[in-house]
Amino acid sequence: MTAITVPEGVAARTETGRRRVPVRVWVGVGVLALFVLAALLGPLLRPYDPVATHLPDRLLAPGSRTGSGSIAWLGTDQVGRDLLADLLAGARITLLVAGATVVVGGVVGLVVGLVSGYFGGPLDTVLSRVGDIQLAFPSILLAILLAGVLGPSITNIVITLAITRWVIFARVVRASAMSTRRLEFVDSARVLGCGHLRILFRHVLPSCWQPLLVAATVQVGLVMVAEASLSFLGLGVPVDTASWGATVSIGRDYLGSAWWISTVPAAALALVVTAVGVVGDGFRDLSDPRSQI
Amino acid sequence: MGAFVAKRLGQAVVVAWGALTLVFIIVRVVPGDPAKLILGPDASADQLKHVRADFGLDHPLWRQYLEHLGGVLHGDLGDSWRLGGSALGDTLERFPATLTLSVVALVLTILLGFPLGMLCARRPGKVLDLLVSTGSLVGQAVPSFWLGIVLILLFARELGWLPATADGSFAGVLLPAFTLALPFIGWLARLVRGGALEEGAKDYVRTARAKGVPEGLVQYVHVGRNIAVPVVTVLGLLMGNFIANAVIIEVVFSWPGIGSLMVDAITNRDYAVVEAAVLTMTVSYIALNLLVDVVYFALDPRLTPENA
Amino acid sequence: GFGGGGGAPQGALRAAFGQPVTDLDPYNAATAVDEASLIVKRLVFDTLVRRQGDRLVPGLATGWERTNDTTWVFTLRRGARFHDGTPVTAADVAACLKRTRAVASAQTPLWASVTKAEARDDHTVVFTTDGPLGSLPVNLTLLFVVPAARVADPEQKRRPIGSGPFRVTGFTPSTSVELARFDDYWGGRADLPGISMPYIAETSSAITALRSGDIDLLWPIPPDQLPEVTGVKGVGVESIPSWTYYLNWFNCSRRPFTDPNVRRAMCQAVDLPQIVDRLFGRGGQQMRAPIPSTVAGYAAQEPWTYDPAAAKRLLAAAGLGRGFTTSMMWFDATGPLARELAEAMISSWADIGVTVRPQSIEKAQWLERLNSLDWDMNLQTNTVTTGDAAFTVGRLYTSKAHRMGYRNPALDKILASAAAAPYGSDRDALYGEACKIIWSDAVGLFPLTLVTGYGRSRRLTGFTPAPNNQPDLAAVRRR
Amino acid sequence: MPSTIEEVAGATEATPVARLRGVHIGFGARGSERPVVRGVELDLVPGRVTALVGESGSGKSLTTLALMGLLPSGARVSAGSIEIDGQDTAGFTDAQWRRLRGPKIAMVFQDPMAALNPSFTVGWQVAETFRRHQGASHRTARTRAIELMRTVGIPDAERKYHAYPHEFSGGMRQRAMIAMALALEPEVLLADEPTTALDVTVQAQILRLLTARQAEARMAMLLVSHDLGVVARVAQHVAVMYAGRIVEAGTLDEVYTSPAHPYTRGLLDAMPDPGRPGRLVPIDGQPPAPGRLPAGCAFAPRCRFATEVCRTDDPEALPVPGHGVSTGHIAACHHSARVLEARS
Amino acid sequence: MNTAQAGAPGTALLRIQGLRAGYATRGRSGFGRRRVDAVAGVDLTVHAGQTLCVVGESGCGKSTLARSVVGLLDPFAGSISFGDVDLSSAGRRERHRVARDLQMVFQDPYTSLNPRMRVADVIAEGWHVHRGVLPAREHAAEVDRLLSLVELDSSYAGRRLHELSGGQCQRVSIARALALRPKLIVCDEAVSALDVSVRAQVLNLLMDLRKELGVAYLFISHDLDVVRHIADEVAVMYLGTIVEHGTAEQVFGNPRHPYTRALLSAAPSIHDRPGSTTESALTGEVPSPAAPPSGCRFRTRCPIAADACATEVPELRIHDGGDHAAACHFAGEGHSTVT
Ligand SMILES: Nc1ncnc2c1ncn2[C@@H]1O[C@H](COP(=O)(O)OP(=O)(O)OP(=O)(O)O)[C@@H](O)[C@H]1O
Ligand SMILES: Nc1ncnc2c1ncn2[C@@H]1O[C@H](COP(=O)(O)OP(=O)(O)OP(=O)(O)O)[C@@H](O)[C@H]1O
Ligand SMILES: [Mg+2]
Ligand SMILES: [Mg+2]
Repeated sequence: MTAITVPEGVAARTETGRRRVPVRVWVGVGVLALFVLAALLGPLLRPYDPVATHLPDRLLAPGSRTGSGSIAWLGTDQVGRDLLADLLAGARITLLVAGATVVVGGVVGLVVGLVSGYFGGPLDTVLSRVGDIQLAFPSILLAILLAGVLGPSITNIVITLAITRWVIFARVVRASAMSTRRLEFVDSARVLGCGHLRILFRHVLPSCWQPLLVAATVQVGLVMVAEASLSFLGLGVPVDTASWGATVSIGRDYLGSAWWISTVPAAALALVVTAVGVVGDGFRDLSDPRSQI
Repeated sequence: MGAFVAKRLGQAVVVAWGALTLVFIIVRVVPGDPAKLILGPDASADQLKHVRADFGLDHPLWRQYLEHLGGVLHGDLGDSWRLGGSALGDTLERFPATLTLSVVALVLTILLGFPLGMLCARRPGKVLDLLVSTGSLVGQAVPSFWLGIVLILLFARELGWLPATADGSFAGVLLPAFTLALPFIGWLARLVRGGALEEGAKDYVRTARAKGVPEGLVQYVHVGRNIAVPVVTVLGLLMGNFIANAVIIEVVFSWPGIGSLMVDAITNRDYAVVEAAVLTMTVSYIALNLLVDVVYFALDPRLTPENA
Repeated sequence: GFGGGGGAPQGALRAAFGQPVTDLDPYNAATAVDEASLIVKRLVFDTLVRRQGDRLVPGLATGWERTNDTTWVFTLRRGARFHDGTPVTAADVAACLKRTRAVASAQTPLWASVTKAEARDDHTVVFTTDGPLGSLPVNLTLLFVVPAARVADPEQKRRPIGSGPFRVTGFTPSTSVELARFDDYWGGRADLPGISMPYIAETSSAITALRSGDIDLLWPIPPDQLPEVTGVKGVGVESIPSWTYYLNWFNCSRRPFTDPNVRRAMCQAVDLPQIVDRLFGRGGQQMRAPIPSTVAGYAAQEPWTYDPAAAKRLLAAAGLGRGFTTSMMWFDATGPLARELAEAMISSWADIGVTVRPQSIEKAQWLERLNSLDWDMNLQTNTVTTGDAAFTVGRLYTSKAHRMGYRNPALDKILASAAAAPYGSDRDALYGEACKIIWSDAVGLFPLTLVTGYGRSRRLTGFTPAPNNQPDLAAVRRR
Repeated sequence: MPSTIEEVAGATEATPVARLRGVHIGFGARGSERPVVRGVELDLVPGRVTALVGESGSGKSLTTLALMGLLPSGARVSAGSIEIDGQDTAGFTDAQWRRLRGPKIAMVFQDPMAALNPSFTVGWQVAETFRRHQGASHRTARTRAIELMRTVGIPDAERKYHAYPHEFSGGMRQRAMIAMALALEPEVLLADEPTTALDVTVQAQILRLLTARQAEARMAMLLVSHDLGVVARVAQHVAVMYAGRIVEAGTLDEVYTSPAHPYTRGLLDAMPDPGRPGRLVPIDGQPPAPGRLPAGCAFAPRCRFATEVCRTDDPEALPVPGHGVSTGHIAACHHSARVLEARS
Repeated sequence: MNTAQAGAPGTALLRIQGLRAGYATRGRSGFGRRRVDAVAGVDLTVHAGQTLCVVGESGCGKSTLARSVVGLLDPFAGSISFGDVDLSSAGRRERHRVARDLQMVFQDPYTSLNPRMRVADVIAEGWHVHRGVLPAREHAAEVDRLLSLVELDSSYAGRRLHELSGGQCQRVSIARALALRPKLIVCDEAVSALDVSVRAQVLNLLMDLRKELGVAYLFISHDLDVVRHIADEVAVMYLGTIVEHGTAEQVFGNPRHPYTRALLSAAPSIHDRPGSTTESALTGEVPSPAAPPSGCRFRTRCPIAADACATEVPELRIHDGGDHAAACHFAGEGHSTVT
């Protein structure tokens, strides 16, 4: 009789059974919303040309007045571009790269993980070893090499980063597909006469979404940082695109004199990635505990 | 146990071979001709041919691959054209530096992360807990190269406490190791916290209390022993992570490890060194995993070769 | 420390150069003209001839004479010894020349016409060339002398034996070189007990190390970082126009740059004085010839005036009134502020309706494309390693070299006779003529010569900045 | 008028070693807590097995844990008193509790796999009790643990001392748990569903072991179970819990043969019984969620005897009418008389 | 063709012959594979409209038997036929068709139904898998009908499973099994996880369905009270083999096998009283099926084991006329041997 007790959720539940969303998660959501908004509207509000330079205005501290009379609230960079505009334009690329990478890596990981977790057997062994190889292979090196092979472009950065990420998604999905496959409701579906495809899509796949999404929130953050690291190694976005990672990387030589060039986008990056993490944590806590089976 | 290790070793060999093949292919697919990098833009076709022949780059790919595999079996990955010596020798010469850096980073992570996690678990949801969980996110959100430089500016330039570059002293390893460790301190703390909370809610803890075991012993003996298993696993993975992540830190801090060697070798298309570095990193990663598995096996009495 | 073995002795000079030393073998193709390794090689090895300022002075050779058009006789110094104690002989020099000719490297063109070197006796070497070669003494500043038995010894890569004032005690490629004074040096014992040359990749780290006294000497300091070292207690800054300069070639074999007027329009569209002043400040000097002013063979030309309107007219005349789209490639590490320079120029060209796609690529790929002329514009730094126009102008702009698609038989002829001419005003005039053609034909846009900033501890004396970025560290003393 | 077990039992039997008086246990912050145990009264008397039965979630385990001072975090005793050996445990320090647990009061848990630490050998865990409480050396603790393991029927105890819990079968694990509980010869033994996870044959063995040891040492024992059959086999006294309250208590015979509370009756009727073939009689509806109790009697919504008064007044536990006062059969029902009648 | 006619009451519906099934496990060294026969030679027949109960201790192979019957596990040997379809040789399509007539209810309703699905979808799933059973427009109505059949309000159709109690959930899983109008439902401990009162409801439901729809059950349980209550026939299983088989009255009234007797006496009942039970105590626990004892599998725990038991495997033989069979060398000797 005690066998059937509904597990208690981790997050605080209100009396009505709905769970409260902690304040910090709301803060995280707010920051993310701002970020998305900035990415969407920013370049309209503060036009930005990635190749235009204004040498007389270079290296102005935050709040300075530029030659054209406007105020550079966040300062200017080493060729005199307004950092605020740079930040807004960069938000777009950063969001695009992170989002696309996670989607591409996630889809690949989902397919591989599902197949290898559900069917198991030799296929799983082969896919798992491929994953092992990928994991044992230093991911930065892989990124460097791939970026080298593919050349600088946003698409290629996405491909590069996605290739270094898919295993993580595949592992998560595989684990959850494997444990779902062993559950009785899968047996029950088989007894009913369901085929593999139906079981995969109707029964196994739904229990993989949640861990996949949690992994995705973590990875969105890490991908943004990874993109910055690629820039540091000189393999980031093309020069004529603004990205936070690229600005942090280029501005690093000025940290001793014009600290704002590198620090402003680094802080923005840290803020957004942290917000993603907070939201991801909240999401994990809030998600139906029983959906974790 | 023997069978278990044998099986893992078999897998390890497959993985190492896969990584080796992968790097062989990618390195050769990447555009860029080592001969041109050696000779510069003025080289004549004749000179280029000469240099290519010197490094065996004129053979068909399959033959290069077979020779490469043969070489690996003899512990010979060819010579670096850039550094002159044997590629594997050059790489292994650098490996202790990377290992030192990683080990110090690991020690820092454990020394700071473990107690933090235990403290958080004692009062979940309280100020320290929130600080650590947010802090751990921030730690991973900051690009390490930026952090490294900021730390250099702070501790070496402004405060003058630590040297800015690797000078071989212990103080010299602190900054890079800390930069490497920082994102993971909070991460480990959260892991330990989660483990302690989860294990702490288990029935056996109640049993121990029902026996009248003092709370300290309950936490550190009964619970501690059970979180040791997942924590050890994670530390092993972390070490592998450090070795791989050291690349950027090594560049920032001029640390003479294989990470910076590898980056240098890639930009200069020094195939042999890239391959040697990847092999070293891969093998150390695999070895670490193997070690973790064995330790895991030793720590968790429930594991048998069957379910491991 | 890690790797590398022994360190430099107590009290050694700590000097950090902006590029890593990867190899010490004087005959390794990869480092034949690599500044970083040349700095060390000049300390560890001797050359027959040395450069002092813009004069050539005796090194291992006490004197030389050109006995006919194709023969040079060099007399060797007596009493010079290698680090292993063996004396330096003419046979060693002959072996070294043989070796350097055998190895395909960036130096190869220098030695292409030197057919052989013979030891007439222990202290006399005779060089034979297959044509007149006026620059042989200059070229010989790059021929490092090692014992004949060791010319091909792999040990030379890591623990080379030379006859220079310092010997190698430790070397970790790309990380650090440790040198100790060679007590039996023919020129007298150096003042410094040793020299240690760490490589510090990150600018901020390097500057921090200089400010905190971890290193005594740092060069080149990037222009934008000069303020971080000026005015710091105990640190002095010196600068000197170097032999390194930026060039932006137009691919003259590709439309629309086949038309010299289009190239001229591009040159007129860029406000170089502003770019050089604002971007590089003390770190750069606007160029007035396709080679830096300190290089032998330099002849100043009339600078292009900044005149976008005129540039537009020129384009219109060429049928490109609506502008055009082209691209510019470079690799990031080519020099300080490369990206910023590129962006500034691209920004200027945008004003006359020319859209330039920036292509910052990896060095390896850049090389591939450079040689196959697979580019529209190429921005790079170039160093006149020998400090002589022959090294750049003479080598790069011939039709045969075909480096930027420019073909001009008249220029070829001038360069051929300049190459054969002995040092002197005739030769200078010929190179001046060449400079003029290259400049007015706008084969490229030559924005600036880099001024190398040296940051040094005030405790150092006897230090002279060098235009080739290879200062003579043996002469330095510490207070 | 005697209204508590104490007054009834006190007259005839030894004084209880543990007694619960009006114990309320709630979750949540003080003042706004969600009560899950409401006014439990219970006496544990040496030599007697008292059973606590009731549906899942009725608060049996919490009551037991409160007696051990081991309530889960978030739960606390919000009213009433728990006395052990005459001492009120309210305000006990950790150290005071620790001194009680083992020598005075011990507990056997439901799931012996979960209740044993998987990372230590069974022997080590049994011996730990001796080491902690008596400062015994490793060697003496070991000898005594092995002896103890032998007495609870673990064959080959010498060797099994070094085995890990996962190498034990369910029955053996439960024996080990019992060994741990009995180590210091406690006066009170609490057993929370000790046989639920076991097979009938093994269950019979364990029950036999428990009752034998209990009788031998004249321990007071509280057996928590949802299995009325198990209870029938070992308990002298039965207390039936519903929604956090004890709704009926008395001797086994009284409760089983003449249940005075409709819930007890319902439970008995729902059991398949060879004597009553045909359809079973389930209790309608579902137990209320804790914290969302209906007004009046918590059982009223499911009760076929319920009247208006049941929906407004929560009935007190009163001696069952028609029974002599001395038997101590009590029930918390407005209509216990009707219930008794309907049965016969 | 076949299964359709196989429904007449009393005809053999499910026939299990010489079934051996189990699991392949790795050897102790971690290399190689070993077969563990959790079911080691079982013959059973379930007749249309009848309830056959299988009882036995944990680990004796009951679930393995059930899983083999519904095709979740491939038997090592023996045959299972349903109607006149031999399942062991049937093709995919044939098995798929049989699935309509042969359904299963699992022990834990929470885990055996997908917690993410709505009640209506859970019940209707079979109609999507077996196209043509019911046109889509009739789904909703049929769901309502099934819900009322299992005594649930039709408002439950839209609920998610985690909003339901254990008993309600188990009824949904019965409704799901009924959706395809099966002739046989395999119930593996279908009521063991439920509270007494809920268990009574579900048992009533199962008995009603048998009466109204003529469903046969292969009912697996370790609870003797429950089995006695609903069984027509009982098979007692021990370590992968059937040790006693007969009608409920025969087995409960006149147990022949010492194991059955031990089980019966160990089973608690509300009529027991402290000290009053004279159980013939079984010592020890069920041996591992990986290393079953020689001869009679029960002999290691048997109170009346003799030398012969270690060498001779007792056959399941009819001992007192009718069809009451027991696999014990001493089964014919009546009660007197055991006290
Ligand atoms: N840690 C906890 N947090 C919140 N509520 C709890 C906790 N433990 C128990 N409860 C609630 O307290 C009530 C009583 O729980 P308790 O464990 O005492 O029941 P029980 O009678 O032992 O049931 P079972 O037969 O299932 O063991 C239940 O409704 C349960 O939901
Ligand atoms: N997946 C599996 N792999 C290996 N062995 C198994 C597996 N499942 C069950 N077994 C073993 O097979 C034997 C029979 O198991 P089965 O589940 O059929 O028993 P059961 O009678 O249903 O027991 P219970 O009453 O506990 O459900 C047991 O010894 C068990 O340990
Ligand atoms: Mg309980
Ligand atoms: Mg089972």
